[in-house]
Amino acid sequence: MTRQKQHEADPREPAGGEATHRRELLREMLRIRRFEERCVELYSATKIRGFLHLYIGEEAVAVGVCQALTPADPVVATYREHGHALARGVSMESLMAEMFAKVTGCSRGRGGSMHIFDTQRRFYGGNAIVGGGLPLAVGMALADKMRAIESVTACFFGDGAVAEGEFHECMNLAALWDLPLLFCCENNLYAMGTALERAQAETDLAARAGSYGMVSWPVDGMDVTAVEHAARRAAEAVRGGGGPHFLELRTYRFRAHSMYDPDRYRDKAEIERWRSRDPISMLTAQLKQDGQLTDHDLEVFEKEIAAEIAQAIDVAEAADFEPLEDLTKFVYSPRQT
Amino acid sequence: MNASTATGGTRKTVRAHQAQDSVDGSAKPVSYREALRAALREALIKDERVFIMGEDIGRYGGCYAVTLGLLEEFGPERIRDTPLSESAFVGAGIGAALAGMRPIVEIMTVNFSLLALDQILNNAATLLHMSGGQLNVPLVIRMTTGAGRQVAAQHSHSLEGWYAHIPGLRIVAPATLEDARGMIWTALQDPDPVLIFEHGGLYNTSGTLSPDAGPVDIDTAAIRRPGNDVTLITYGGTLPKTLAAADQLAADGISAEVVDLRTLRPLDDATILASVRRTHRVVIADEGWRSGSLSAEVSARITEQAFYDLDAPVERVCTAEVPIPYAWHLEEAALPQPATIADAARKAVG
Amino acid sequence: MTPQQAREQIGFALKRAAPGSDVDGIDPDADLRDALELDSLDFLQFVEILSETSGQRIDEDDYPEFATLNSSIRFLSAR
Amino acid sequence: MAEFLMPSLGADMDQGTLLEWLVKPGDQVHKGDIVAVVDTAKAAVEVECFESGVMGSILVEPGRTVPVGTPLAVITPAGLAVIPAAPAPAEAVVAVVAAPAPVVGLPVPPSARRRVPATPPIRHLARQLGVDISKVHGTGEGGTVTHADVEAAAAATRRRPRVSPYARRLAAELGIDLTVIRGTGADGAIRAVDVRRALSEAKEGAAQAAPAATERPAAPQAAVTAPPPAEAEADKAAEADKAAERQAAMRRAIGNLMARSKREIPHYYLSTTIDLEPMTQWLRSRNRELPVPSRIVPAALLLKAAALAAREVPQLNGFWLDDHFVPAEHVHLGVAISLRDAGMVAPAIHDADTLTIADLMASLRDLVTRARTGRLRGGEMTDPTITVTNLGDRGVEAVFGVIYPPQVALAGFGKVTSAPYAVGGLLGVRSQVTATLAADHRASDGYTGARYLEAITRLLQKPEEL
Repeated sequence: MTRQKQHEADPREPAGGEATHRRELLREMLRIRRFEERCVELYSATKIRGFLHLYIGEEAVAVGVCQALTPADPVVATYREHGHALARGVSMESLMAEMFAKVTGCSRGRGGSMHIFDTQRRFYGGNAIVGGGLPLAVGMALADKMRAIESVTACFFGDGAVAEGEFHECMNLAALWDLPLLFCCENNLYAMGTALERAQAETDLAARAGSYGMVSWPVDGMDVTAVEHAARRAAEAVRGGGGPHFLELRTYRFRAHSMYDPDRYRDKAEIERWRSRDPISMLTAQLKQDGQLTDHDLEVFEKEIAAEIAQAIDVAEAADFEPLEDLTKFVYSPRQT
Repeated sequence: MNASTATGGTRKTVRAHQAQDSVDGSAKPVSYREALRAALREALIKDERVFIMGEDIGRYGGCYAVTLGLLEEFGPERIRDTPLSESAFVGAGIGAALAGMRPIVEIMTVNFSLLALDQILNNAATLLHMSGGQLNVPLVIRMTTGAGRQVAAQHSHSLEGWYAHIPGLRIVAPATLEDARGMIWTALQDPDPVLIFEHGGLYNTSGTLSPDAGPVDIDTAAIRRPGNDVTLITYGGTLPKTLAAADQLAADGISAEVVDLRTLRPLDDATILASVRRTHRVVIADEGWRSGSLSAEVSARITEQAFYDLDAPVERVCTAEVPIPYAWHLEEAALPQPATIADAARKAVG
Repeated sequence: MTPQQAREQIGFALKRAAPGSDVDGIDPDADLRDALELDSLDFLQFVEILSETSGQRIDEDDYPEFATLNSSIRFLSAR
Repeated sequence: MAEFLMPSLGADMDQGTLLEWLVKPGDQVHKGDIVAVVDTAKAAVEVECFESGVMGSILVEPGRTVPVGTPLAVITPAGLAVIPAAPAPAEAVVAVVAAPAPVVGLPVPPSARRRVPATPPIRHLARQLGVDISKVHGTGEGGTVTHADVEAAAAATRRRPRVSPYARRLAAELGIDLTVIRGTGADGAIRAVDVRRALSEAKEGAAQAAPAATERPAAPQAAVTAPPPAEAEADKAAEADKAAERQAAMRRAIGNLMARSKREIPHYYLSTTIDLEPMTQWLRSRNRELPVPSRIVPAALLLKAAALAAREVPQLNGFWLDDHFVPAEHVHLGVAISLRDAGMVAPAIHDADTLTIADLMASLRDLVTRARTGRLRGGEMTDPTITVTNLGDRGVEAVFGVIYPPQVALAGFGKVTSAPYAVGGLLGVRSQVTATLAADHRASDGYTGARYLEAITRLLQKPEEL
């Protein structure tokens, strides 16, 4: 049972006019897409090591939700976090350097792709334990509420996390304590190799969220405008003290779970069906149809993005590794003498 | 004197106030539990970022009555009863600390902390290092530990040795009234997570505590009883038993020195080794199971750094490697006791 | 720092700098170096441990303040 | 008389061919010794005897095949009176069959004894040294076991004395021979109390010896008897008594050395007063920026100057051996360290002239700590080439030391004091120290000694270059 809310005029429509804003959404999604595609090459060239989980196909979710957040709103994501990091303004250079394990990386080369952190942008990034970030988000929302700070803590997690006990504990705690928390469940239908219906008795996640007495909506995660719209309404309610909200963002990843995954558990037809609703191509088509985008615009975007990526790689290549003597630094804080 | 802001507190809690006030008055007898409560009150009063979360700490007054009366005095915003969701509320404590608060999370017993081990290890202990120094976690977690009250295997674990294995955490074990009164404030000033293990058997111990007792250091071990024939190393709930053992040994003319570790991570090697270098014989009493226990680590450090001072092998008295039984006579046999500690000392002195 | 804590830390540092010597028994106004037979190396170690435990900087110019136990306690607790 | 019978070496064996005797009449044999090689249907097997005693006459010559149980030779069991000369006739032997007939059917493991290529004398040696030759790895050509192999195996098996690390250190400190001590610990382990008892018993032994102190080195040689059970209840006084004994032993060891030095070495003494103002100022400013652990004490600079000067004046850096001076290539600076209640030692800082001040300071601190906790290494005790005593800390202004034989010089530094001083016609208060030299007139004369003190004075004017 999903409670549909009528669409009221949203007082805080994005400034700068409709067209410019929609082009900006497209550019942001394209920027994430090209960054991830370049990561695939870098990984096969062994420049990027370890685990790498790509966001290709789900760009609309990160870009759409982040439109509703202020720079001061804390964001907690998961190991599939490049899209969220870029959408929240973490510099491409520090992201690339981190995956090159360089000391100029946002986590000094210690976290890698799965552990991106940037306190300047209140991006409490990556957590490689499924559902591990949810309690942190609860705590941050609690802290802001206790200090009467009007913020929204956005917590991104996948459908896999819904199976973790921690998820249920956090949903209940957030609802019980009426915390300013926006749960963003990126339901891409697969927890690594396990399809949702093979993991959950009830697959309507938005309905399940309602059972905690929490406002929850399903959202088409492939339509960036729909995502933005839902995120803005939810964030506004949360910021206004309306308690936690839950968005079930129905989306799909076009590539395997990670670089190691032969992706045998999904049939090609399903992947094609979802590819036909690629958030970038859909928005491009609409913009062209509405005469708000020219091929030239696209060329400019592609050139700028390619240059930004190339620059990020050069900087990462040239950067230094963290000196060995720092190995034990930051295990504990320096003693205040 | 605190203006009691009891809001609908029952008579029981009001009376509890009087008892606890003695801590601020003259040096009347005080219990370990009351010393802890005084420390919590002091922290809540002196730093508004401090708040306490845990199961039944508010209205119920705490499973071991440590937080009795705090809800009435500080209100539900800062004394927060939580649902039985250890992973969530411990993780929430970490999140709130990341956001600048100074939470004190009470996990009812170490036995239930296993449900929050992932948050404690993969988040609390790791975030500062993994984030390249960006994310400090100034969190204090208190939990009751240890056996000896016939609550059987699932409620009688002593796992502080596990936690002392984890870099990024500081682990302390207050065994005396001064430490119960003084460690919490020092722990709260630490920018890194501090876990405080309170042995269940200590809550009812009492004695005099000087009125101006305040914060104590959490970096060094302490010599509770000087001696020169054998060094008895222990911590937490086993300290009273070890002191009793030292009395028995004194009757046999063996002068035993009792070292209270106080901090289990980092270990205060200097104090331990200085004592061993004086007595040349060591017994370590540890309520953990022998294999891979904290006593194994202490023993390894002694043989590594004071080998040429050892006149006998290091003796260890640990809990029998069995799930703690309910029957009193079995539980007593399983746990380290003054007699077994004294025997080990006699064996070392030879 | 309270005098009590100062006394505790100074006693601890003295015991570690001069193991085996009777630290508790010395006259608090006697010259520490003579009473405990501390040579310059022992005294340096005493200062080293004390500055570590007390977290306070102790310069060479402060050394005269540590002539006796009482003067040391006065100096440490005054800071 | 006992007979050595053809053994059953397998359930399916009823006879065996004697290939080789490994022993001859008159040889000592022990239970479990390999005495012969027998060929069964399957393999050549070394056969052990089950009796200890002396080999009697051989009854079956190599090459003969005899049924299981046939007497092969006669053994005179140990302990029985051996009838001299005439070997007992075979018949008389039959009556006394000591060796139990092997129980047929009891399987003797076929590979009971690996056939080890070794000549009989080597096997015999192995037996004498209690070495199980089958377990010895032969290093000879073709894997044969050599004499050396057996010797090595014997040495390895000699039970390593069980001594606690503290007892082993104490014995080394007090110069007590561990092999003469009987341990009272678990399984006879030697512990500190045993070493101390050996010391006190040796002291009593020394007291009864002739009053004239002989040249015998301090280490007592007297064997130690087992402690009477009453000893176990030694009270607190015994503990204090032990400490006194240790001091007495140390005192005596130092005393002997000093007496010998004064007796043999014609000492001459020189002294000079050195202006330390430059050094003091440099040190104060340097220490102000350093954290406490890396601060430098004045002694470190004095030691470095003494070491560099020793390199400049090699005649004082070496040993007087068999009536001539042997110069040392290195400058291993002996540093006199007082062990509080237990006398003093003068271990060496190796190559002190090459160390930076910081390194010298670090090794000085390490040396003092280890000296006081008794963990000095052998080399540090034996090879100082020149020694410095620095009684400055004790408030003595000048010290004229006694040379540690076989060295030929000892430098001394007194207390660093501030005194009125005239430099370039100006009167001021400056810090200064009295440096002294005691030197062996056989190896050098006053002129050389003076050059040494002059070198130290000059070096200390430029502390930053030390």
